[in-house]
Amino acid sequence: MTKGPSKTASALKRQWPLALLLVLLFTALAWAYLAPGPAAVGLAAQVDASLTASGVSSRVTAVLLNFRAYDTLLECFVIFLGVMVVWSLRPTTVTAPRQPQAGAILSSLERLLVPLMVLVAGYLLWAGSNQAGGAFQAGAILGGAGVLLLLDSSPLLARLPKGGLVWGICLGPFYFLVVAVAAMLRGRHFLEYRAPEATLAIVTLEATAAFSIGLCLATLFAGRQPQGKSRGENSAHSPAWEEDS
Amino acid sequence: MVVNAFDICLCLTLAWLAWQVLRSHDLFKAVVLFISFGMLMALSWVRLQAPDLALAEAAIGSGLTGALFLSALQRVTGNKRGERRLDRNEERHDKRA
Amino acid sequence: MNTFYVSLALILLLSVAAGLLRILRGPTAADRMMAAQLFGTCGVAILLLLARGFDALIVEDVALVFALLAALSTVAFVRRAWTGKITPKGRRHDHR
Amino acid sequence: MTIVELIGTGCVVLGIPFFLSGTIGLLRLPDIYTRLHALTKADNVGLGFIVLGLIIQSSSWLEVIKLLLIWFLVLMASATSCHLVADAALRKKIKPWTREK
Repeated sequence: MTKGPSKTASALKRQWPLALLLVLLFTALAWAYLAPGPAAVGLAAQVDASLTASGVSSRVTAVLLNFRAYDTLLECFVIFLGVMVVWSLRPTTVTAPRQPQAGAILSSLERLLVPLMVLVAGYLLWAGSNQAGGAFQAGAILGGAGVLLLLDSSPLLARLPKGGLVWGICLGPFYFLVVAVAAMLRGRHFLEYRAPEATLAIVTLEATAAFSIGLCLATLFAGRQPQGKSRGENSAHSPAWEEDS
Repeated sequence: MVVNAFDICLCLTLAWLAWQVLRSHDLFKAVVLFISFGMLMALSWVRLQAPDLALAEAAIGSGLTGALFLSALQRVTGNKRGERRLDRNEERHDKRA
Repeated sequence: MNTFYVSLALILLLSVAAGLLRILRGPTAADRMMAAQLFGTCGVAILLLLARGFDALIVEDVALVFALLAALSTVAFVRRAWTGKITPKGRRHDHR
Repeated sequence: MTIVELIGTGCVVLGIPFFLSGTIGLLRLPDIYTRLHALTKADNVGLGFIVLGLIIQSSSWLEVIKLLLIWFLVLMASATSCHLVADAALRKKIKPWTREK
């Protein structure tokens, strides 16, 4: 290391509280793992017993989107709130340096990967009802596709209207609410749906949630409110993300 | 036996990586270490037989956090200081060469 | 379960752990980033070997996602973090 | 062990040294350009052998397609990132290493 020995020593001195905390945490974890306790009772049996009523054959999806759909609803809103927080920040005065030309290699990678990403996201969404996969995974991959498009400053995103962006971000969380309230209108509890119509509800919920999560992640990466025109004008046709300059 | 060795190796590398992320003063280094941490985390979820989480971690940890953190680093440190931070190491390297 | 494939995966994991030293050592930012890229390729290989070793086909999906997003952080690095200029003397020039 | 399994396992084993040499190259080679070369070539060949070995032993078409797709994607990712990093390094005027006379 190029640092002097005295600097390293002072760095070590500064780090000892952290080291102590880590050692304590580790000891606690080891104790919790090794200590004899009551035998853990899993919920696997209960989940299996009511799996047929859930509308899907994957246990994880059944738990996430039916038995404990409340959690997933809140998670959708957490990501939504994240976007709201980022948009409410004052734009940075620092502008990105004018980037070198993206180059043919990057754009051809983008043309190759983005369709494949959408395809794989669709596959994960579809596979989610009977094996691993689902809305969040598919959404993350869609977000990756969005990030790739943004990095290449692709004209595809520059043409995306701001209004469309806002609607797309809202779609997932609010569709979730609509489904939840629709269950109440039919005389059930909030978010309660059962086998015959549950499959449809879960599949549509997952698709909209994945779409919105992907859009939210890409928006988080863009990192600022879209530069739309002022409210009075027709903001639906202004580009959401202009190129960094 | 081999499986145990694999798990132990995974655990040790994860713990060591976490420690390095925390103690690194160079933010860029911490970001790269964190990306590696995410990838190892995906392997751990596979070993813990949670393929759902492994999928999510593979997508988020290996691709998105890297891009998000690097973009955030550029904004947080401000363009000039951030670059100087990155370039400092290279200058040092140049001098030595 | 196929122990042989798991032991091959163990060898690759050790090789990845050795590659970590490059992240710590640098010296340029690109060196660190490329060491993370090594994780991408090696990680895919480890996942494929684990999928065969434990007969879990779903793990191949994880490898697919890994491979799909492997380039993302490197592209972000080149486009966002590593765009300045240094001259051979090491003095920094503004680009405008 | 059938002959097919034997050949498949042989291919997989053949891939491992390439990964090891890639890592050794990453640690030992003198500058970023040479390290890029070690990383993005050796590892891809290694992964190719592993994929080939797994394909030989595979019984389902879906799996074969998935494996080929994985290898293809990794090839694309490595090639692109190698090009981008080397390009950026040249732009930054990092001098390629030469043997001292």
